[in-house]
Amino acid sequence: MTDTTAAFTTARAGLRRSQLWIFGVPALVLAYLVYVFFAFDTPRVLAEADGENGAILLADMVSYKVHVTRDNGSGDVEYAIEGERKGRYPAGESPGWVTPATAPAGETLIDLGDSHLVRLFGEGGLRYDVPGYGVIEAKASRSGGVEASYPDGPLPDWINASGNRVAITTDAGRVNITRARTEVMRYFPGWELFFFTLDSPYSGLSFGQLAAAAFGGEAGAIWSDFWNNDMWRHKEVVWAIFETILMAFIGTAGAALIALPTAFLAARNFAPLGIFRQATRRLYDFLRGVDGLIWTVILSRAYGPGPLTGALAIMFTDTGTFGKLFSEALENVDEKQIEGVRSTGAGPLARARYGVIPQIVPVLLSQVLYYLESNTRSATVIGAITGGGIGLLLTQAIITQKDWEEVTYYIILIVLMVFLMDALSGWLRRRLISGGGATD
Amino acid sequence: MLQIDSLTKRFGSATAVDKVTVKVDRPIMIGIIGASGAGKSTLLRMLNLLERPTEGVITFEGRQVSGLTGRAARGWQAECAMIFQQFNLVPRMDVVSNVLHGTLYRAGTLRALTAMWPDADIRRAIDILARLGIEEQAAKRAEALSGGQQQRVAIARALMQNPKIILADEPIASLDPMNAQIVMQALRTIHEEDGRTVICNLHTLDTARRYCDRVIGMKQGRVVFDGTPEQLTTGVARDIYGADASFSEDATSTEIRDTTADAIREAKAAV
Amino acid sequence: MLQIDSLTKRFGSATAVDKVTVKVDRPIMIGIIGASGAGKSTLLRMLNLLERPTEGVITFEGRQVSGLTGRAARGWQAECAMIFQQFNLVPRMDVVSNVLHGTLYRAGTLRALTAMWPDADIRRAIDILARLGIEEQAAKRAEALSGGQQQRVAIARALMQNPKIILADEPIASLDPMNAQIVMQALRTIHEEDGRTVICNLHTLDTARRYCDRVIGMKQGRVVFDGTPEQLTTGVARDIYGADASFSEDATSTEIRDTTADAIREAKAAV
Amino acid sequence: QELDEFNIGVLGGENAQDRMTANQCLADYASEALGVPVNIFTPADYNGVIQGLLGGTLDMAWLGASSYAAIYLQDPEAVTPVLVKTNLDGSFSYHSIGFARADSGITSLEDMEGKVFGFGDPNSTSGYLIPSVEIPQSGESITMEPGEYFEDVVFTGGHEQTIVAVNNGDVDGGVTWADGLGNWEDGYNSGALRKASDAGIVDMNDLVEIWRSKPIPEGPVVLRTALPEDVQATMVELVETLHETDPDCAYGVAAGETAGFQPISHEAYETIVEVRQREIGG
Amino acid sequence: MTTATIHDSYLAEVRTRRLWSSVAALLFVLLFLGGFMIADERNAGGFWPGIPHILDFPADVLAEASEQWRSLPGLIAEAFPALIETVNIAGASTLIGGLAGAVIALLVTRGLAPAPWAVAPLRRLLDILRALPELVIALVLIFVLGGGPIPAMIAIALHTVGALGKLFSEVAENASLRPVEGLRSVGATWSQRMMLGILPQVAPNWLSYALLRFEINIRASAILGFVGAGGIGYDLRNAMSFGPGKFAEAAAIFVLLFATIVIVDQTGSALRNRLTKGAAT
Ligand SMILES: Nc1ncnc2c1ncn2[C@@H]1O[C@H](COP(=O)(O)OP(=O)(O)OP(=O)(O)O)[C@@H](O)[C@H]1O
Ligand SMILES: Nc1ncnc2c1ncn2[C@@H]1O[C@H](COP(=O)(O)OP(=O)(O)OP(=O)(O)O)[C@@H](O)[C@H]1O
Ligand SMILES: [Mg+2]
Ligand SMILES: [Mg+2]
Repeated sequence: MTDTTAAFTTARAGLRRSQLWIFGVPALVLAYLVYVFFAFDTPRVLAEADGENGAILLADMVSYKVHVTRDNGSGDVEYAIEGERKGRYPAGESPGWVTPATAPAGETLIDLGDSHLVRLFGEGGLRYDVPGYGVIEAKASRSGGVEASYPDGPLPDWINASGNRVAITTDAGRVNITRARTEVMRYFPGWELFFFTLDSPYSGLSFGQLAAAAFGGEAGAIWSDFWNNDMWRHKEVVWAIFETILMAFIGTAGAALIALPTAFLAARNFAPLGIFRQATRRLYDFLRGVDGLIWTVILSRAYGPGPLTGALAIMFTDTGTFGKLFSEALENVDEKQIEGVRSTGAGPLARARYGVIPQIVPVLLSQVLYYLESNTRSATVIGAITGGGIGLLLTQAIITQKDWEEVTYYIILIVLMVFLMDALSGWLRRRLISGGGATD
Repeated sequence: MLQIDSLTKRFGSATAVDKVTVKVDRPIMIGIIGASGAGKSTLLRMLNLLERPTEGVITFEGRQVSGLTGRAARGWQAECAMIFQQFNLVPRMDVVSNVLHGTLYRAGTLRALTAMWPDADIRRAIDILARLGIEEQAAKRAEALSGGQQQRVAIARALMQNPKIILADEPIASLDPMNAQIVMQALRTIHEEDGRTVICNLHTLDTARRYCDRVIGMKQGRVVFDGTPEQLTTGVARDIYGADASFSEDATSTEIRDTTADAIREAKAAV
Repeated sequence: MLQIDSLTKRFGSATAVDKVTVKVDRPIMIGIIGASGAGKSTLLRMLNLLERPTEGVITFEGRQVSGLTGRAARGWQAECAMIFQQFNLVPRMDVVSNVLHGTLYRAGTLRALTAMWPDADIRRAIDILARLGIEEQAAKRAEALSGGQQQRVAIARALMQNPKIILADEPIASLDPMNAQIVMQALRTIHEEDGRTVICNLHTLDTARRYCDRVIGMKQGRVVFDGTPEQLTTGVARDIYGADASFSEDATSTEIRDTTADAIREAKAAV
Repeated sequence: QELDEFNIGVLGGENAQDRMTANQCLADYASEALGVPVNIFTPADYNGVIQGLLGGTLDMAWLGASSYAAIYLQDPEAVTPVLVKTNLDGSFSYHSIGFARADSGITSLEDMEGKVFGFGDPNSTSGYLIPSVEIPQSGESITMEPGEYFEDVVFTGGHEQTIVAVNNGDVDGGVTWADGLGNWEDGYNSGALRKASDAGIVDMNDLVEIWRSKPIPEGPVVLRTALPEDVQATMVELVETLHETDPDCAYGVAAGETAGFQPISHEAYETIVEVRQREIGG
Repeated sequence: MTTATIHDSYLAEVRTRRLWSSVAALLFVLLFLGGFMIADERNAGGFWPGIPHILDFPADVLAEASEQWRSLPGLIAEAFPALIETVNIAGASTLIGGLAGAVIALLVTRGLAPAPWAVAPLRRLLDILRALPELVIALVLIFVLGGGPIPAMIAIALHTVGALGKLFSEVAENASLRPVEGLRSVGATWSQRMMLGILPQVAPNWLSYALLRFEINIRASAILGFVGAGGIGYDLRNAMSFGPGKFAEAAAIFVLLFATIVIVDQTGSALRNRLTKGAAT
């Protein structure tokens, strides 16, 4: 049994060695993450993370608000969806939950729902009945600022008051009073005016009514009202999506068309001259190393804004990528086939066409199609800087922080667009590569 | 002890195992024979709970095991070790680790994942490997071993479980005749010395005859023979394999006669 | 007709072909034999201008071909078709397209690049395939064919070139005996019926004896035998292969006797 | 040379779509007047418009003073300032406003010592150039070098981002633009604060003004110098009279109520150009 | 079949094939040229007029950088901390995304998934994570969390989960199930089976994919800096925006970023080659 002691010792030593990895790797990973945690100042960011912003964002993604705005100077009251000019109710019309004043300087009654009632009086007056809290009264004037009275007790944190401004935020809605204006906002779920703006005769009709109208010969008008919707601008958005796909397509296809012939210069077996090969390869490395977005910035002097600039930027980077991939594929080709073609007396072009291309076509197509999909995403990002397209719409909508429902709309469209391109490239890949023959 | 009651397994419309009833009342070595597709593997896999029976009950020492789930099921798996035709080791890990996997049910997850095996377990693993004559390979990667050695590692892993029952699904089908002998002899020795029940799927009649105390013949999912090796005549075998008159036992034989006799003797001595 | 004058090929310091001089004055079928590395392939590749000779001259019908370059060289390649051991087809393209590659020298660049083959050429390609008994495979991809069929496609491509000379570099080395017979018989038939010169590297004596009118033996790059099959005695063969006393012809034989006789007869009929 | 299209660049500050829509009427008028297609481009940042004008791919834009200076410094021949927006009170200037969160206790630049200060876009006049010059002048020890007076000085990317960053506490104070007329609690009459307040992104009660620049001249409407004379003349007249011909359109183009556009020339911006050259170089 | 019918059927096949090939080729040419013309039309500058000016901008930058070449080393050193931040964003997001991707990959791999009902929804989740550009997630997160590296890190990590989850699961699908079954027969739990049975098999390929992702993520994190998250992209964008006067700085940052990308690319592909080759033997 002395044997087994030796075996035991070596076996245990082996296990200990493997533990070096088992503990070492996670420990290193953990140590790195801890380092990054503090390098990124995570505790502070987490502490300051604004949950409220997140809540606003989520709420705004799926809801809209209707503004009732009174100019405290003139006393005029306006109703507008999202407070936008384009969402304004035509003169004389008002939402059903508002009882407009019958006489100038009379009382406007706003029902925010859940028994939240707001009354607007003449001369900048306002009275808000908050159930479970009490009555808030306020008066705005040029001279005195905003004077408000609240129920007894400390001011709750949903009221933000100063001498010139009072902001009240409840579950039912928001009220802002300043010297110049008084604004009451009520929230509703959904994407209002997604199909038609208020000035369209089709606004507010049910699906059945619309269908009936469409069959009644108004299909064109209905489409036009939807397509030219001023709030959501479906036409421009679709153009933007198209531009994005266009950038990806032209960039990818153009890069492939340039890389295919030049890759021969970078392949050891086709370019015996070392200098050329090295030069081509370094050029590829350079094109690839400079990201598409930086190419966009560089190209913006010569080409200015627009989709062509984005397409060219994608073309520049991907020529580098494809050149590298293709030349690697070329270096792996089977010489026998080429020799077979060569032995018949075929010229260099024919040798490339029949001896080489059929071999690299599968690699080539699958790479190009894969990049087509991934470039759709790149084009979105590039568009955000210069090109245009859906990326620009999206970043601008996010940066100017106006309507998160528009952001949501764009994001959904982007996801759908990428899915579509993914499916398309997958379909083409299957057809062209397994179905083969046709293109050979 | 072990009782299998009209155990049935259907895959879709196909019935792989059909109302199999078997009673084992003392630790013996059982061979299960049958043509390809007869349901041998499926039966064994149900015993180890790798497959859920469609109908029927498995009882072990009065306890019903066929319905167990979760930790209880794993407990039963720990009690009835399984040996596979393709060894089913972790090829990139060393031999001792593979053997120590036999303790996984008892070991905590953390201990298993961090390879913090107790020294006592490591010692036992080495002893078992020594018993099977491959302790020298303990620190090697499993994939570096020959087929016969790998199967012995699998047996060692089974022994590490300290099981009441050892199930072996064609343990020698992918081995050359010499290694086949060594492995079968090892199983036999384990049965004899440790008193464990061994149930072994075999695809050759002579192996079943030579090593088993009892032979069960299966055909199209059903048990068509259950008796001693002596009762297993060529006629019966023909029934089991559904073979026509040209059936010849030799065609399936793995018996080695002259050349490897020495090797076998050595191997027996080692076990 | 074809004259090879002290043709030499050196790779670095190694001499693959050493002052080979061969004269062929009428279309015959020549077999070249020799041990591996004797320089057979290199010789054939020089004839097809796939390799440039270091020294020496190749003349065909009074015209010196060994110095040709560019289009003239390709013209000569079109005249002397080459068949390879590994077929060297384009596996992803269909059989007819592969055969049509035989017209690449004649086809204009545009036609060649767009694969707009004339109907007449397509018809001729299929006729050639029919002659070789594989017209049924016309539309399949080359890679879907068996080795023997692929080699016949390669022969068809050669025939499509309508060459004066066919060079074949161990055309049957990667084929099973039956397919080897079919392919060699096809080459023989082409020689006999079309009156083309066939020069064929072979690695088996009996094949050379059976199909060739003249046999050339090479050893270390030099021609050590040049005569009729009858003159090729076992003693001579021993010299060529540098084999010791244990040399036995059978070891290299691909002759098939009983079982495949029918198949061969069929194949002959087809060709 | 022959003009075959006319490209207008529009600076950021609004949703790309809104910018397009606001300027579409101008494009329509221009197209009618010039007889060529007119396109509107809305690059994401100031640099996009600057590069477009420098490269000659954009023909017209309404720039900030600093952006104009940036172009002038790179190529004095590239563009010519022609018009400037006039405010309702007849002035054509606005202010850079420094602000902070009210609950941070910061009420002046002195309180900003050791805090993080946020600029907008590097090419913005009110969001960078002017404050980077005037703020250090307002105190002995104040410099704009990160880590000296301020703990850090960062670019948020634009006026909107600055407002959000201050409101969120990512930076302690920042600068943006406003006309300085009207009331603080409304975000003044016009400017980035007004827009953010109207949009409900910030509650002006939560912010305080901590600094205000001297009046900054409005940026010019510029035309590419190489454009044919008649094209330049047509466009100048079109924009100059837009206020009378189509007040709604003028509102959109000028981003609010204005008194229209007045002619201006390079001389008005010489100071800014000098300042920019001193501050940034070129 | 007679030779004549073969002639006819093959010729017919050739004709349809040619028809389809020409239709496909024509379609491609039309799409490409048409698309190109539309893009050209909708762009501010035209393709041909722009060509002579492609180098104008780089020339300006180079001119200033070469004038001030003495200050370049200093500028490079100054940009170094930002580069570290960019690399850290990529590193942390690759690690976190890779770990999460690994777990999800095992949950959605046929034959390994412990809860088959969760496979389809999890796969859709991976698809969506993959489809969303990092930029989109980052911009939304900047709104919630404020600027800095963390939103970028989370955004890239989420995208990485989607990308690696899919690749990892493809690798795991090809892993041998035998060790898993062997472990199952001894009563091992799911996590034990995965860690001991699958992980050793897939580790080299997973690592190789993760390395590739790291390379991609370095670019991504530099890019996100461009649109507002921190790191070297932020500095580069500002320097480029400033224009003359800061071009030397832009050049310095560019050189640093480019060198990093090339170095990571080269070492990464060398490492990956070794990993996958090592796995094969
Ligand atoms: N997972 C499964 N799904 C569907 N059918 C199965 C499955 N496993 C086994 N079967 C079928 O059940 C029947 C019995 O198979 P089993 O593997 O148990 O036979 P066997 O006797 O072990 O045969 P062999 O000697 O080939 O291993 C066969 O028809 C097989 O095709
Ligand atoms: N391209 C080459 N570079 C260097 N040496 C070569 C090359 N081609 C052939 N040789 C050498 O030339 C010699 C003759 O080779 P060749 O292939 O002609 O022989 P062979 O008679 O055809 O042999 P085999 O029966 O193996 O095909 C060999 O020593 C070989 O190694
Ligand atoms: Mg089985
Ligand atoms: Mg040879």
